[in-house]
Amino acid sequence: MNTRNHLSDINSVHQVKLIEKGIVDIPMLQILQPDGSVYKGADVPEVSKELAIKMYETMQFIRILDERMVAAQRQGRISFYLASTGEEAAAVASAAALEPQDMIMSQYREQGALAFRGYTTQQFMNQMFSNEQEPNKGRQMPIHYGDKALNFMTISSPLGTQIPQAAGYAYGQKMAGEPAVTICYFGEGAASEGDFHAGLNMAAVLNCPAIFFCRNNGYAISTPAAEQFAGDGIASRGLGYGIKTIRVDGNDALAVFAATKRAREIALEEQCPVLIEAMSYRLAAHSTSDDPSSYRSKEEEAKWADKDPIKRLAGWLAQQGWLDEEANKKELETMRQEVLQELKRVEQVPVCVIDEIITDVYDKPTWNLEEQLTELKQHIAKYPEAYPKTSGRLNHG
Amino acid sequence: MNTRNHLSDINSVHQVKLIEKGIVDIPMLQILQPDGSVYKGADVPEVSKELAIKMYETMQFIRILDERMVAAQRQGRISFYLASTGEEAAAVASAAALEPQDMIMSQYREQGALAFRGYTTQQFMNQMFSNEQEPNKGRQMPIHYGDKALNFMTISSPLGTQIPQAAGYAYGQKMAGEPAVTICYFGEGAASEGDFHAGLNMAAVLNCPAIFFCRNNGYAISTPAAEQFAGDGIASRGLGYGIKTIRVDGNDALAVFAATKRAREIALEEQCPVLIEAMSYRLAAHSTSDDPSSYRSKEEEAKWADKDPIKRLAGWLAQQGWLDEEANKKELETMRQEVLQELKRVEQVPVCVIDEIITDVYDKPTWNLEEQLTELKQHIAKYPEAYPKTSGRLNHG
Amino acid sequence: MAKMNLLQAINNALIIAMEENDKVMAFGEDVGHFGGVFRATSNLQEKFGKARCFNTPLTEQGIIGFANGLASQGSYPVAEIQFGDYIFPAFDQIVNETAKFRYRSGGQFTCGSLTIRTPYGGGIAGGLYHSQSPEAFFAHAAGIKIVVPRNPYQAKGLLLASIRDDNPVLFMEPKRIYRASVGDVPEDDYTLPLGKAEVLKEGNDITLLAWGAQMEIMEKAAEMADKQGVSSEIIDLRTITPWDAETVAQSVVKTGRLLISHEAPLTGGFAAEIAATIQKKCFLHLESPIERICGLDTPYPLAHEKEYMPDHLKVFEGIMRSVNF
Amino acid sequence: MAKMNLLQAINNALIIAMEENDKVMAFGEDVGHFGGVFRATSNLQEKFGKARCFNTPLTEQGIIGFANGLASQGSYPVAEIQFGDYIFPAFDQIVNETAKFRYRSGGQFTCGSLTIRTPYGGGIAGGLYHSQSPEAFFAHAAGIKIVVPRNPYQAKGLLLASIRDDNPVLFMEPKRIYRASVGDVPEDDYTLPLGKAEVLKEGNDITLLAWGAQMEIMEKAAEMADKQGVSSEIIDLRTITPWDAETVAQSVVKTGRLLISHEAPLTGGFAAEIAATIQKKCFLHLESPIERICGLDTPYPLAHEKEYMPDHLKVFEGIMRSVNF
Ligand SMILES: Cc1ncc(C[n+]2csc(CCOP(=O)(O)OP(=O)(O)O)c2C)c(N)n1
Ligand SMILES: Cc1ncc(C[n+]2csc(CCOP(=O)(O)OP(=O)(O)O)c2C)c(N)n1
Ligand SMILES: [Mg+2]
Ligand SMILES: [Mg+2]
Repeated sequence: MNTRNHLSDINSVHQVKLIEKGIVDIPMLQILQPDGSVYKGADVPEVSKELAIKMYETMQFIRILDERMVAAQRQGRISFYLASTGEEAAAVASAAALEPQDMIMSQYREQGALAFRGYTTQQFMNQMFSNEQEPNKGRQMPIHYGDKALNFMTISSPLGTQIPQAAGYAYGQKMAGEPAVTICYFGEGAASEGDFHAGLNMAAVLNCPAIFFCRNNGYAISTPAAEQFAGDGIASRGLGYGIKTIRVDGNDALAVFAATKRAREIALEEQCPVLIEAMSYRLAAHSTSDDPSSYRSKEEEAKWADKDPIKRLAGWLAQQGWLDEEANKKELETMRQEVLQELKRVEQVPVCVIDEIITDVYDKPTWNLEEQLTELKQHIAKYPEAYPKTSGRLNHG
Repeated sequence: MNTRNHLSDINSVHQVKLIEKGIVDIPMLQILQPDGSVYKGADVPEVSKELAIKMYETMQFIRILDERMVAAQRQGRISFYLASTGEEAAAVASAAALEPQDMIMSQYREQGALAFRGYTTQQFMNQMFSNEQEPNKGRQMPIHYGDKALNFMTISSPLGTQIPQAAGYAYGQKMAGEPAVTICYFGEGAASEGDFHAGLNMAAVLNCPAIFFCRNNGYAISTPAAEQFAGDGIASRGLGYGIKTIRVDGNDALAVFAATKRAREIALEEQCPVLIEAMSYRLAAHSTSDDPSSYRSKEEEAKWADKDPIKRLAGWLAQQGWLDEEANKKELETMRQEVLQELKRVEQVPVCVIDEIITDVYDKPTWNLEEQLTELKQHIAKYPEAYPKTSGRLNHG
Repeated sequence: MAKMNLLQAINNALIIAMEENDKVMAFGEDVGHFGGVFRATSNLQEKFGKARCFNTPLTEQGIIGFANGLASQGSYPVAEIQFGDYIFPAFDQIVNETAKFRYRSGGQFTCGSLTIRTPYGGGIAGGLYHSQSPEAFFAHAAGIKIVVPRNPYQAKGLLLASIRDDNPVLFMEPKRIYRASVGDVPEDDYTLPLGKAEVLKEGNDITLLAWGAQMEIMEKAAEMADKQGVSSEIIDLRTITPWDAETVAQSVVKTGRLLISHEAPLTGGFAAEIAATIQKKCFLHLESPIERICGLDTPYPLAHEKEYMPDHLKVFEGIMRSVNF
Repeated sequence: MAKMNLLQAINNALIIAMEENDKVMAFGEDVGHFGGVFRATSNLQEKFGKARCFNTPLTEQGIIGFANGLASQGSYPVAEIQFGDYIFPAFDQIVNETAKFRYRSGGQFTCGSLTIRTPYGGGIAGGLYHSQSPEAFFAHAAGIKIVVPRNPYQAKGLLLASIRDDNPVLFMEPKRIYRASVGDVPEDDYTLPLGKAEVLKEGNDITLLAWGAQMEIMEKAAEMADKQGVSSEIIDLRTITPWDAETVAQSVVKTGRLLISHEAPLTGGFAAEIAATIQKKCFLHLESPIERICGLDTPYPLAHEKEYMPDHLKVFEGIMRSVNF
């Protein structure tokens, strides 16, 4: 037996000693102050102007997209949306610290990471309108993005399932000798799932180069963090798994960038997982199905609105002399126009032909699926008005 | 939002700081030295002579029972057995620190706790022979004890399932205003299950008066602890849940007693869970289906045989002047005789009548079960030799 | 009598149960202060306190594990799983624990007082993970009952019966009609029997069997068939296990034909069990093969939801196929 | 050719798969150095190193979650669940993830390279939790294949096919005959087709359908029936989903009778699906109701195991009931 985990190195004590909360201090990495100036003595990560602007504009783009799509949902143009307002830095700056070959497994509020990878407005729209141009073929609800070309795993609604999967994916990357890691995003709520425990423990034992990135935004729908766990956040669990852990201010893009960069180095060099807890706040409603006013105060929201990560980064950019207000304004206008145009365009794109209802269940449709499709097509042909989305292209080929 | 778990009380730091293993020292409570003498400065718990002897003799009884039943399994008299050799102190001394109204939810290697509660040799045998005198009606494999009168929940084979159940049971006790706690035993292997995470987290958040007692005996069947987790044992997880935690030498009956006593006080007074990690070693094979020689060394086993918890307690009893060697010898002989006699008796006791095959699925058998029983009885009546255990009493009433 | 929608009827049943017995506790994700994402537990925390109606951490296996322990202790947990699609992390706790608790202990310990509530079903643009009808996964696990109401009146009476029944009940709520289904509901306490199907409409030519939200689709299809001169007998199964084979068999002996419909995929769905049993019990009376009008053997798709659904047109076609066999 | 028992055949198949493709990895509880509690993975760690054959922590949901991720990355995980009874903590990962991975991503990502191995079935004095036959729980989840071999030759050929098949496969091993079933097995590489049933014995009066360890019981019962002048056609289904309805239907058209047997409880078992489908496909050919000889609708009992089992006597009685209908 490897005694590492058993009796060696354990000190003896002769009075009952309680190990209690508070005996470890898990501080939070902050580099930027609310106004964007750098904390005294802070290690500012190396970030080129180009990268800094890209982060900034991606965050702005996501804010615009979120606002517009929430409105589109209200207008009944899409069935569902989920905004990341206030948390843009966590997703964008962490993605910025990765390499393109790193796999991203996200929860659902990390559209910023996807946008940073290069997902276009057009691609976002295709997904949200479940159309035939969407690589996932419109089978899932809006915001369940996935793009193989960008190494962004298709999102799955059941919470926490991607956590052990990320361990396995990272193990595969290691076995393949790839200089790549897997980043796995999840909320502090999802961290209560059994899959969280399984995934982190397995990653630690099996030395998987994965970054587990928890967005602790204070809520899981209506459930405040205090009713989710009683320990010191999610970071305090890292210790129990023997996983190196960093807590970071999730609204501080530079801090998130620095933490993730460091985590990636460790994961790759030491071939082990790293846990990051990014402290933030879900300024948005949970989703368009939610109304937070019944479970939290306007004051609380306002307090956090003041910590806006976009403003904070803008402050820093300005202090660096990198912020061209004029150019940025134009850029924002372009983004807005693009979103509006794409919204219009996408409403014209049809959903997949009905034949796709049975593909991808298996590699090839099985006999029962073939039978069911044949019957279904006959049925649609008989009642074309009842199935307007597909009856027009029944015999497309 | 209760900020307890979110941002308040978190210090800021401006360089990436890794929280790593080793920053917390989780020492192990030891009161008795290997020879049974008390460590200098140790807080010896209050234990009456009577209680001390009861613990000691229960441990001895279990050792005898284990040895005899392993042999009985080899002789083909029972199908399966699972010994707790080397770990008797963990189960017995923890049970000794409880009150009869406390619910015990065990994994399967805690026969010592059950014996301490008063389970008789006869009762043990009835269960292992799956006979009609067994309150669980012989439906589960040997060693899956359960006795409502003794507040000992019937054991279930799927690992870890009892952990969230213990949280719920304890919550119920609290709601009922009972001065009682629930103790939940499990192995360090079972602590990898998702149910462990769910159970401990819920117990912490919902303030359940439960004691989670982990027997860390170094192995889960063939899997050493080092391939089970990478953290500092199971105790280090307590911190992550915000659960007060005690690590104890599981082979030191007095230390286990003291730790559990204290845990019970805290659980009851503060209405909260407590985690205990008892460090021990599974001297026995995992079960009669296992042969450990292929995965661990004789030396390792010998090293641990030297830490025999029974000898250690004997040493202390002797030093207290409480050990009457003569009387103890007689007592052991009585136990041995009783085990042998009961083994003989029990082989004559029939299994339940066939009617019991459908009871207890629901409160009352449903129509399909009634139908199935009727058919089955007709079938058995037609082929009585094929079903010798039940055909003789087909129409008992 | 009051007009209530299905959610209100459930809420009302919970209030009655919690008023009557202070061992009844309601919990689950967002169930506390917020009243659940569908608001089925609205106001319970205000009325009965945080100890009896509360949020849990986000862990379905934990919720049911906790509920099993709480039930075995003697309390009456009413645990909510936010969507039927998210019940699977609790599958082990339900199938290996809840369902076997009593049997394995010879009746010493039970989870009989447990009720698990969960919304199920499609038609709400929910895609793969907000649309599933998982009843058949649980119907193979002896030891639990599965109950599905079709309207507010049924919901209240069946939920109260489920909470009080001395067996664990999986109570599946048709979320598509949570608000759409409105009807008269007595404000007083009442229960409806578990394990009993209900004949909604008598008829002679074919028996239509379904449960939950699918009932209104059966009624619509029956109307269409009626216009073709086909008289349908419509049965709401109400309890999936133990199911009321007798009522169904009696009807089939009369009509000679059976059509079963559910949203869950065809293969391995509960219609298979019913068909297998009825072909045996009514072999000599069947005039055509038993029809199953069900979901496709695929995950539940979003863009093709309408096509996926076993709607009234498909049921109607099935009826005509059966009578024209 | 070599004489192998079923375990050796599985071990042999794993060796061939791992030699051929270094992306094949075998893991699970005690699977590494120890070679698994049944020794199906013996010597793999020695042969292929600790990185490709290893112990996991004790968490079934973790094992399958990990395996799903590993498969989606392009590796070929062969994950062991120590007993079929312990697969339920992984139910969500299998039913909501493995099975839906490809569909939800439009084929961009898949777990097609995943194989899950697990021993199943009773008759070993295992009681509630070492005896279950959980195939039907998974048969309702479109997207996975379920394969059950009946002997060593089948085991090797089907396991190799399962590992190479571009769909996730749940490979269920009949543990009662792990050592008892011995037969000639080619030492070379070969595969047997998935989705194809096999007619083991032709006959005219009744079709007997089963899979796995139940096959030898069918054969024994057929012999008894033979003595009564009843000629049975015996079919091994081999793949539960997608199942070979065509072969079964062809046989039933010929014999006019069908008996299906499995150890899992009757209600909601896979025999229900087969019966429901065949009564439709063969309605005009059936001369008697389809018989299901299955486990009782109870958890699997220890003391009454013999009585619980659908043994050859019960199957024989079912045959006679069917032909004498
Ligand atoms: C297994 C599972 N259970 C429940 C849900 C329903 N649900 C969707 S999001 C959510 C809250 C998640 O909170 P958190 O993980 O903190 O992420 P956040 O929304 O705050 O970003 C819940 C309960 C789900 N999707 N999956
Ligand atoms: C859910 C589940 N998975 C696997 C098993 C098989 N199994 C029985 S005991 C055991 C090892 C348990 O180890 P541990 O928890 O450390 O307890 P110990 O045997 O050391 O006392 C395993 C894997 C099981 N019973 N339940
Ligand atoms: Mg959150
Ligand atoms: Mg152990």
